[in-house]
Amino acid sequence: MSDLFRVEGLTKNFGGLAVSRNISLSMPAGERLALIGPNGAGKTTFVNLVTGQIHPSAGRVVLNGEDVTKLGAVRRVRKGLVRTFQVTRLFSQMTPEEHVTLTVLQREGKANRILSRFTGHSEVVGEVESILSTLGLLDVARRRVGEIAYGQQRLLEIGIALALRPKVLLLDEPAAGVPSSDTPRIEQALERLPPSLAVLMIEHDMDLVFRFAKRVVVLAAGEIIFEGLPSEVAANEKVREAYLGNYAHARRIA
Amino acid sequence: MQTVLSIAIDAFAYGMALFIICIGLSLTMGLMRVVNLAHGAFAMIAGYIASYAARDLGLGYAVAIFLAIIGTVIISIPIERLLYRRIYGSPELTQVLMTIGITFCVIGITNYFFGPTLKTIPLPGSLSQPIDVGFKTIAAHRLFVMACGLVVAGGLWFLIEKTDFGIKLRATVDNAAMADALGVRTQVVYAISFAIAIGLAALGGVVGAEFLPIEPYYALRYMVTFLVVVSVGGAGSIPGAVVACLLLGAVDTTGRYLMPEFGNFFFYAAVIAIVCVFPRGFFGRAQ
Amino acid sequence: MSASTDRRWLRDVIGIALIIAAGLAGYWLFPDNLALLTRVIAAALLVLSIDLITGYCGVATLGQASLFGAGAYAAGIACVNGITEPVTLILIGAVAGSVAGLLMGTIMLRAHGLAQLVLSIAIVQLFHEAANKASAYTGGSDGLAGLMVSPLFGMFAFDLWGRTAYLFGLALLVLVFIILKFVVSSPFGMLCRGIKQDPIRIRAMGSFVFPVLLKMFVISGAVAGMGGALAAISTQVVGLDSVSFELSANALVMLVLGGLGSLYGALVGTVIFMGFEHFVSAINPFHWMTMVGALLIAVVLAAPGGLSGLLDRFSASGHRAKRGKA
Amino acid sequence: MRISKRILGVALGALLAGSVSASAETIKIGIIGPFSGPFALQGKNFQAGVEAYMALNGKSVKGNDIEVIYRDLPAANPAQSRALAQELVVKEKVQYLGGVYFTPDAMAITPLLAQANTPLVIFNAATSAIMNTSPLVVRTSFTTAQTTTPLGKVAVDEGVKKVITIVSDYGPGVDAENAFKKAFEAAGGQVVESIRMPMNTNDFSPIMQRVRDSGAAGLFAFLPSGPPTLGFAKAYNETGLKKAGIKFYAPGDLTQESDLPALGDAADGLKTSFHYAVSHDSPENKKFVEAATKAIGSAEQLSFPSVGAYDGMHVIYKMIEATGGKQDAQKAVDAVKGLSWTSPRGPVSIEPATRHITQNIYLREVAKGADGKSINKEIQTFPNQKDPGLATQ
Repeated sequence: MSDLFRVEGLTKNFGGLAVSRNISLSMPAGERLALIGPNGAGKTTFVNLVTGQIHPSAGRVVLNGEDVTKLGAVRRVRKGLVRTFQVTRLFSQMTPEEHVTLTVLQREGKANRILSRFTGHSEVVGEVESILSTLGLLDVARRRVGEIAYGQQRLLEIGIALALRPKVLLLDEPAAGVPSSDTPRIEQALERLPPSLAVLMIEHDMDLVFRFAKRVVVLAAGEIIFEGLPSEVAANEKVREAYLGNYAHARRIA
Repeated sequence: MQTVLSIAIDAFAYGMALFIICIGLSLTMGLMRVVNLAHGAFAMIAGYIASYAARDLGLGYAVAIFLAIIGTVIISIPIERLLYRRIYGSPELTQVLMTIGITFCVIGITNYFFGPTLKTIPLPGSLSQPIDVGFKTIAAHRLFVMACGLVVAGGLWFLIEKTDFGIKLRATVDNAAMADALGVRTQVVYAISFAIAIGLAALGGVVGAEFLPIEPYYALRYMVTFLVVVSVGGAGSIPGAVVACLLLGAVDTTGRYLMPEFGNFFFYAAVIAIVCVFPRGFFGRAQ
Repeated sequence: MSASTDRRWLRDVIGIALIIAAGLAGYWLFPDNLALLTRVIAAALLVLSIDLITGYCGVATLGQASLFGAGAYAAGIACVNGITEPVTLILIGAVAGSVAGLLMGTIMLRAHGLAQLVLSIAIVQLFHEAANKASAYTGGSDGLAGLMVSPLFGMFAFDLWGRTAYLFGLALLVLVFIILKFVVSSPFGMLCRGIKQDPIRIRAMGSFVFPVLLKMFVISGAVAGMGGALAAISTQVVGLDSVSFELSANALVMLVLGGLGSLYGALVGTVIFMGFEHFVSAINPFHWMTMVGALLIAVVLAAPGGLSGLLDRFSASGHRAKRGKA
Repeated sequence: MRISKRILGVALGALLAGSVSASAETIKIGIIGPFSGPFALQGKNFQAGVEAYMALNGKSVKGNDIEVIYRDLPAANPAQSRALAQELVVKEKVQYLGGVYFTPDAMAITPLLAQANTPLVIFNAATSAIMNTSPLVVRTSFTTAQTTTPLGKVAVDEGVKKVITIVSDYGPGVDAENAFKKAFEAAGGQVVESIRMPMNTNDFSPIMQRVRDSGAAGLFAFLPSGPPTLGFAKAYNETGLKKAGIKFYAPGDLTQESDLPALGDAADGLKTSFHYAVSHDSPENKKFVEAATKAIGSAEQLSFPSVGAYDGMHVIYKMIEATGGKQDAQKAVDAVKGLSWTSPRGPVSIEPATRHITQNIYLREVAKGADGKSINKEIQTFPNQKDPGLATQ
């Protein structure tokens, strides 16, 4: 019960098709876990199940000892289960500063205020600036998001998540679509994540996975087929099969 | 029983008249993603052409229908080229602004040339007689409308499900870029669909004129009805439009029979209930 | 942070000063058209209220006259029953509008897109029908007549020349506009803008969407209701036209014409549309419809973002990236 | 905005210049009516009536030139109505207001009259209660109760004892229902059922089914003139009610002359009661129809609002005569109380107490005229009818 976050037997059927099958895993505080798998393995479905965008056919999601399976996405966020998106979902007309400020105000329960100016909340300025500076976004803080580089947008996704002070953070392919010249900045940001935070990262970029994760879970066809240290992944026969299936098969025949 | 039957047949006739006019709008909104509030304006133009052909030139009803469809499609071509092309893919509200503008212009121009009075389309003797169908007397014209509705529904179903053009159309609707890449000339598909939609509006305007009389404000007067029917059915869906027209026709007709003083309450309460239960319409496509 | 904030402050102060100046200029330039100008102000409140939910929240509506009419009838019925103090009547209108807004929002927010638009139409039709049916209270299609409004502050009577009504309306408009400027630049306003663009993102930020939008519906209802009450006070009659689909559609057209999501667009659109309609119909009552139609088409072709967008394009250096989601 | 201001500037300039050159002798009359929109034809009839009167009676009264200013009010909209009236009074300095098609629009104007010192002569708006809202209102049209009431006796005289009433669900419809019911029951008939149908009813066959099921021997209907009347008349024929011998009674709104060409054979034999038929046989009417046809452009478009306007102008001319061109609303109205004259519709007078017109109501039947076109043929006259709606109050 000491686990900060746990999923038990998570299963989702779409019609007759099982896209998640009996997935169980648990994470203590401070965990750095990577979830990998070939295309169509059900990674994004898993994230959606965990964060409450969709509801499971069976299984439980437990956060801090509390069953949150029945809760909607918003309540889970408020309890500290926060995600980023694989494709950035940002407001093109707003600045990074506004994104983070809005998020902090929301967390503080002040986002619903009608008669105070959005820019008038000096109490959050310090926190916003520190988040933006940690991510190296201060110099674009007042540019419209539509005008800044994609790598910076990805960083802002992480910044928004951090502004929610999460306990568990799900990073859905944080480096997807980022030119390789910018990946070091993402990596740097990931390294600076609060140590007590439990982070589940979904990623394709194996270099990033190996450098970041202490533990790796491999998902294929909606099932967990491997769980262990990054160094063991490559050698695992099932993983090779899942990733290289046809190719390896072809070689064997040849 | 007799009453139920006769209400049912009235509802069916009214529903079919609505269907013929609305199905074209359903196609434009579902397939081409254009909120074409000027749809009724085209039905009205057809009504005027038919009225002119049949009443002033003394041509036959069938000829008048034919001329009305051809004429309306021809009139619509420059409008499509010059105006509608500009709003494909625009935000819905921009489309609303443009098509309301077109409607206003059509109304103003019609009013100028044809005057504000009602225009009738004289029916041939065979259609204007009341016919005794056993349990009630019904206008032959209503039977004709029902037949037209069934033919249109069947014809469209065949066109979309069974023909080469239908395959291209469905492909274009599902994914225009992909269809383009596969060699479907999507511009042509759009142009033909628009023409079909306008042609159907024209047919509906003429054969439905006994229910919705032709006058300059036709386009505005029935705009809401058309829009409601299409969204209840689910834009772009033929079975959806059939079900919506028949159901709303039934609610309307029955409501007006049972409690006429609350006729509108029935109709719009039904609309609210349906939309709340089926937010995309009966057979609406996920967007 | 302070530099851009100051600039925005300054822009709003100038904007509001311009509105006041334009309003007073109207008073001096068209002293004989004050009833028309008062009508424009009432309509402007209605259009502003649509901008709140359409421009800022992305909820398109063709039924906003339900809220306007709720305000107009509430004020009218109160007035006939002896509450004749104008400011009180405006407040009554605001309350009635908010209640109607709450109701309308609760229903409309169940759906999205086209279905939502159709719900709004159905609601305004039901309101219209209800007002027609309740003729004992509303006067039905004959209109609710005989509103005897007391002089404003006991001193300024609502007279033939309409000076009191106009200045009262102008003051109300400016006040509402300032409050709305606060509302849209509050955290809540920012949240609404976020919801307009991407409700899923907003949920992932830990905020519910429905209550936020509903709140905006209530605010919008209050604004529309005040517009209705102003119309009732200045006209002394409330007609069924104040809860009609036609009024709703006209108001939406005015908003789109002026441009969404800036509040200024709502005012520009209302003034241009009603001004154009008035002058064209005075010059040629028989063909104004064609000309108004041509105006709308021309605006779509020349300025798809609305007239205020056109102004922006000329004045602002940076081109606004257009990613409107209606 | 700048453009419109410039237009206004020019307009103001022109106005100023105009008022200087024409001096105080020009008397202005402001006419508000639906000159565009779905009711534009009724507005055109207003204009035709006004122009016909001025063509026949000259454009000046006692040396004062008369100028008519038209303002367009396309649909019932009290706020706009008030704004137009205010503009006419304050800016255009009209001494007389006329026109007004819809009741709420009239209701919005009447509170202004005393302060404006301007009489309002209503050419159409037909709800009784308007007259009570200001002593400065005179009406030369009709009220729904006035045109409907004689039908009650007609029905009973034709042996119809049971009637179902069908009216559009709005003010005038309800007025018509009440007036008919009262008159019919007073004459010994029985209204078996009263149906109020929504204004936007397109398909009338379910209503006709109700008529059939009710077992009534006749139906009384009221619909506002315009497109739905066609569907209604057709449904009456097509559902076999006509063949079944169920009699049809309605006030003349249903068969106004401008709708008759569209109604065609469907209207044949319909009996309606009204204050005016274009086919009315009198020398006054002949002159009027000739002049009004010239004004409106086509004989087919002429219908009842034109005669309301024509007589309205007569009243205004008499007011001007009485006041000698001076603006004195009360004196003007007092001068026409009890005024009687021969209108194109027949002998009429202004009842002093109510300021509403007293006139003949005619029972008419739609029939083919000499030229083969449908007309409302007068078959019975009910002389000197007052407005029962006002009389009872």
